[in-house]
Amino acid sequence: MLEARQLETKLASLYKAGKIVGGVYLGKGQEAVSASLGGSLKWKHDVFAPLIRDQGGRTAFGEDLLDCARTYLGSVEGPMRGRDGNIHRGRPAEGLLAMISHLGAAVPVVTGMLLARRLKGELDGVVGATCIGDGGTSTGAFHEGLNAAAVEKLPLVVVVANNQFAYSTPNDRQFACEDLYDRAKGYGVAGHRVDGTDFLACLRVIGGAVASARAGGGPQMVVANLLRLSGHGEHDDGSYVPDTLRAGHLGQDCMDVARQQMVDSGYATAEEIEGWRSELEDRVQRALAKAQQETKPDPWHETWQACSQNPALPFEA
Amino acid sequence: MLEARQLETKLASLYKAGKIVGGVYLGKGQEAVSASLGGSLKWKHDVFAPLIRDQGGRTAFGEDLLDCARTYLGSVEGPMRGRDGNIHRGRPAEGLLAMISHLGAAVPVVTGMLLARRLKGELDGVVGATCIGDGGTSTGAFHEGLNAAAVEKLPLVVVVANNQFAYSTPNDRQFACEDLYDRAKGYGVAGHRVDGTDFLACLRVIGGAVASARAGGGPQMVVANLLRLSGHGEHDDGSYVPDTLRAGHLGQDCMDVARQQMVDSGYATAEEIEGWRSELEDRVQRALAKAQQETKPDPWHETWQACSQNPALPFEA
Amino acid sequence: MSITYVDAIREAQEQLLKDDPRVFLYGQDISRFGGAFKATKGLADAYPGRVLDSPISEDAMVGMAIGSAIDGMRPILEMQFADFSSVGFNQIVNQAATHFYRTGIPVPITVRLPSGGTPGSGPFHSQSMESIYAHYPGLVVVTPATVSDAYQMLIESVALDDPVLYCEHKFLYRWLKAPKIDHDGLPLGRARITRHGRHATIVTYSAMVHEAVRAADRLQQESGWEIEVVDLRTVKPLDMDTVLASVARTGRLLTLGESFPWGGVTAEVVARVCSEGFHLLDAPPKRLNSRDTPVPYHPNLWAAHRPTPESICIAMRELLSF
Amino acid sequence: MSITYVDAIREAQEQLLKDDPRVFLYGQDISRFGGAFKATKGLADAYPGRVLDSPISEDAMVGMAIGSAIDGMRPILEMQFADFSSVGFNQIVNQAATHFYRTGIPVPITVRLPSGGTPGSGPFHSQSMESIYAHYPGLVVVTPATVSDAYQMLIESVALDDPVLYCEHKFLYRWLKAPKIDHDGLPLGRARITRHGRHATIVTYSAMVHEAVRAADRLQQESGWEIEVVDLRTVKPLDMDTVLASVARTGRLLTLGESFPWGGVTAEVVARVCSEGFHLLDAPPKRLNSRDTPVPYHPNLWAAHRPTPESICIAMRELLSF
Ligand SMILES: Cc1ncc(C[n+]2csc(CCOP(=O)(O)OP(=O)(O)O)c2C)c(N)n1
Ligand SMILES: Cc1ncc(C[n+]2csc(CCOP(=O)(O)OP(=O)(O)O)c2C)c(N)n1
Ligand SMILES: [Mg+2]
Ligand SMILES: [Mg+2]
Repeated sequence: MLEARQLETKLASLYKAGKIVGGVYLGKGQEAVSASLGGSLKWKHDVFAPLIRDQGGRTAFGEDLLDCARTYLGSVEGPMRGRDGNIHRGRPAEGLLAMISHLGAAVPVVTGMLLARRLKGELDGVVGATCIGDGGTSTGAFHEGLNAAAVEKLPLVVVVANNQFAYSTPNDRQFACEDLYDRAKGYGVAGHRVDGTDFLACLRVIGGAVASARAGGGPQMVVANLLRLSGHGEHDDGSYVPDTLRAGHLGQDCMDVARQQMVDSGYATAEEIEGWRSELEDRVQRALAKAQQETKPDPWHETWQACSQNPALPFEA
Repeated sequence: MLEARQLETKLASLYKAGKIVGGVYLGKGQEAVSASLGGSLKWKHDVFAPLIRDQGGRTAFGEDLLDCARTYLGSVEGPMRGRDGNIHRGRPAEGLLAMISHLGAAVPVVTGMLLARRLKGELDGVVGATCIGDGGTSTGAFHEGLNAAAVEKLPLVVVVANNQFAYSTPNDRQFACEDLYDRAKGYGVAGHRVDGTDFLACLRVIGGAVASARAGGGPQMVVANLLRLSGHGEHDDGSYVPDTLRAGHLGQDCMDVARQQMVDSGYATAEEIEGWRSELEDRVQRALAKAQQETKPDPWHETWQACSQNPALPFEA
Repeated sequence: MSITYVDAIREAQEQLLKDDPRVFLYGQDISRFGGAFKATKGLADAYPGRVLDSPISEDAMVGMAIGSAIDGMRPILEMQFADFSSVGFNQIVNQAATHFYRTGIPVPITVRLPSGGTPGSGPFHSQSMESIYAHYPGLVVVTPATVSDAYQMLIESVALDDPVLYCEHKFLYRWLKAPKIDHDGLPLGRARITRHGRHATIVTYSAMVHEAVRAADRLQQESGWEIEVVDLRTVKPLDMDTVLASVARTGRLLTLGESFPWGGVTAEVVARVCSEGFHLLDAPPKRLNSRDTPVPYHPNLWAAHRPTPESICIAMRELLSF
Repeated sequence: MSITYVDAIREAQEQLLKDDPRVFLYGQDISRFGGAFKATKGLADAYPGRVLDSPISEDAMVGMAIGSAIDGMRPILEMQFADFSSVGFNQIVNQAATHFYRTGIPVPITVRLPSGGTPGSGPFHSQSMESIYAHYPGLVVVTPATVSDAYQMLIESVALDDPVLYCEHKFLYRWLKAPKIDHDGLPLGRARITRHGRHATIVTYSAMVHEAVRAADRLQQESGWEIEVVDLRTVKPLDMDTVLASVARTGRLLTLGESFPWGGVTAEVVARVCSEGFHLLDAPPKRLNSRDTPVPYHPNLWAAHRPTPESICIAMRELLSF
């Protein structure tokens, strides 16, 4: 989560310097939620479908820093080889899905992967998780996917990061219920609520939801309340977020809260944390430097094939 | 409702005799629910989007018997002129929508009509209503539509006729919540529950929901529990419905209940009701006889134009 | 003993379930009920746990099939009607079609689309969507016209690593019968010369193959014309070798399809023949599609909406008189 | 003073709101925020209550627009990107497109689709969907290529009783400027000869009009070829009169588009020219589309995925050398 913040801070300045290929969407302020989820999942064992604000979860799940650096900097060595970018990167064979842009679309895909595990007899102790925003809950895909997971009683964990806005659209133009948490019962899934700025609470509630799913408790929905501490993307100043909201409880930075909580609990001293920070800054720097030097995609070396090789088919060139 | 039953009984036998163009889907057993809704709405004032089992509601709303007879018997005089059929008929200009087959799709359309009324300043005292099945609640269209209506606080009434099956699929393969009623809260809409076999209860609860919406109470969702007393369509024997269910409370015929309730309450005597029945049978018979004699659609007189006339456009012939 | 087109689809699924533990079926009412068209009858009992009823959620159905395929399964998804795949459109064209290109991980799903018109089915139970899906890179679109192809191409679709839209024609379900499954060994992606001729070529697919053959027989009887009928079998990829070779022999081309007239298979075939084999043509190519309206409900209108042996004969006589 | 393509779209909406009380705007982030591309900037303040933010529910958004249109309004729906209209596909092709035919009641909705590729946008923010929607009877699909057309065609789209897919090209948004809105009076449904020539015709639309003109200029400079460029303006209906007249003058045809290569506008135009004007062609017609993969993300790949002046020149030289 610290690594994610370091990385994203760096990405933001690279974006401002015009060094990034495409857009930059940050998870600033959402690291506690995202990392609590990613950190509860096991690489190559569980399934994780991150969304646009899940650098924290990616890192905690076990994604290589280089995958990120390479995608943002347009290296052909990245997992998407220049064909898709940035937040869309993934390693589906390792359980890290590569999102499409259409919100909600990952919910049934994770569900389907879990169904596959069940059919193969490999579901035991496995969890599939995905994040979605407050805005994403309005999609039919979210509804159909969560409902189908509930019918199949699969160990799906959906974390709704309610950052009060979908791009510029506030909650009151997005839904009319008092709390998105109220939806859980209507799907017959276990519901949880958490203060997304409180790191320890996130660890407990989100970690708990993952543990429940893993133990056979069926689908789980966690609603985390928080604010994003950046614009929608780095092109956006987020000026539609009222100052009062920023100044209030939800506006506190989960990183500060986490640091304090670690120190208070004696888990680490302020110096130790500062040490991690500079070590991570170094690693981030190295990964970015390496990626920056790598070859860019070249149309002459691109196969331009949308279908997998199949010699039996007389595909058009 | 009595008229609807008469009509549909007749349609079923015409279907068996091979006289009907296309399929026949009946609302047998669902008349109390449907008619309670249709009867609470005002023709040319409110909006009603019936689904496949809403003959009861159509009749109560004010649809002409002939519209029905003509569509089933393939008369070109029907409202759809042979271009679409049977349950898909409607008179949108009078507030009776013409359904497409895709389940859930009517929910946002009714919502949009109500939005139009608001924008025109004509919303006062208006209600828009639609029915949907237990199966239809699994569609993304239902979710997106109901959510949008809730955000706009429009006077939409959605009646979920939970007849325990979607075609052959039982509730437990359709959703995992204990009661679909639990969904209302998650949308921030008023929720209601009713025994769909109990005519007086339907009148009260569904009529009440319509009245609430009309009075400015915002969107309403009513879940009615019942069974359909026919197959999915007349081609289907419904043998997947367990006998125990048929023999139980939900298996009782709402028409019998209604008759008893009318008699008990002194609203009508058994003789009077029998009188209505035979009068209605007559009317149904006449409408069908008239429609049967009318001209059938003729491809040489069909315009074959999917777009409305627009001389400015060089449309392809 | 004979086997119908829909039986062939059922038997192919049975064979697949038997041979390949990765195969499972997902769709509305396909389990104990056996599906709206009985294409999965008995399979739930024979393969418990592998034939699953889905909620009415086409978008999630496709999404789940994709997820399971990413994880190594070979799902066969039944849409109750092709027309309802419009609800799962996003997952088909944006998730399934792009996944291999984006990630290198293929998505071997087969989506069965009960397609095409039958009298009295109306605008929402009659659609032919092959022209829509074929537009998208990354999708394979197959359109079997014979009982044996219905069987064999379903087997091969599931074997393919790429997403396949398997368009099965409802009109053929019970009407088309064969003494037995008897495959000529043509692989997926190859067209077939269904009827040999030398005066003109009709390029078509699915149910229209049979209407084309009827028209060709009539033209032969009435006027001695010998019409070649090419059954594309898969509309994407298109077997242009077979098409061009036929046009080279006959010099005249009609493309025939049941989907809407703007764009689609008939346009693509004409455009490619004209670009790649312009000099082979002795007359302007012709196209025949359904009419440019939704599919009408009443049988009188329906019969005039899609091409018929009569309208094909008229078009062919024009083509031949050129 | 000059006005950009996206400003023209904004001004047209302002004019429409001003002139017609039936008009309202609905879409994600279009109200106070002014839309992802600022195409509705300031309109919410100027027309309170008539510029509404929607939830992220494309299916419901289209459904609601349809309902409001049935009830007499003239909604303009903004999709944040054309690519997301895939989620509203069912309502567009099955509800909006069929309603007039089925009931006789027209559905005057205008759906704005920010279309086409820009570097770094990737597979889901770059799509051109005109070829998909044009397939469906009952839909009108317009593709403005100039600032004045962007304005004028939006005004006319809203005036039309039928559902219109208004495909606005994101690449043109800020790059394309004009001194002022200055319309030549061509109605919706008529193509324009953007550049006159006599050796060959390029039929195209939207952003590709500009690439075609660039290629034509280059061919003229380098080799003296005079290339005619036809801007279709609306891809459905297609103005075949103008296209055929041009081909009659030049004898050579290239069709050019940015959507995927299978089917679509380029196929439809070639197929119709060949069927209706075969004798006008002195050489086999050619087509140029994007490549048959999803739109790639990296600018290096993106630039080679869509047609460019270079690839157009290569195709044209082949065509001219025939
Ligand atoms: C189906 C769909 N429609 C529209 C968009 C465009 N879009 C991208 S992000 C976004 C806002 C998302 O808001 P939310 O779900 O709350 O997530 P947040 O950005 O707040 O984390 C929108 C509208 C999209 N990606 N998918
Ligand atoms: C989107 C969509 N998918 C599939 C169908 C096919 N279909 C028609 S009716 C039906 C069952 C509907 O069940 P339910 O909603 O419970 O209504 P009921 O028939 O029980 O009244 C199905 C699956 C459809 N009409 N629309
Ligand atoms: Mg949000
Ligand atoms: Mg039901």
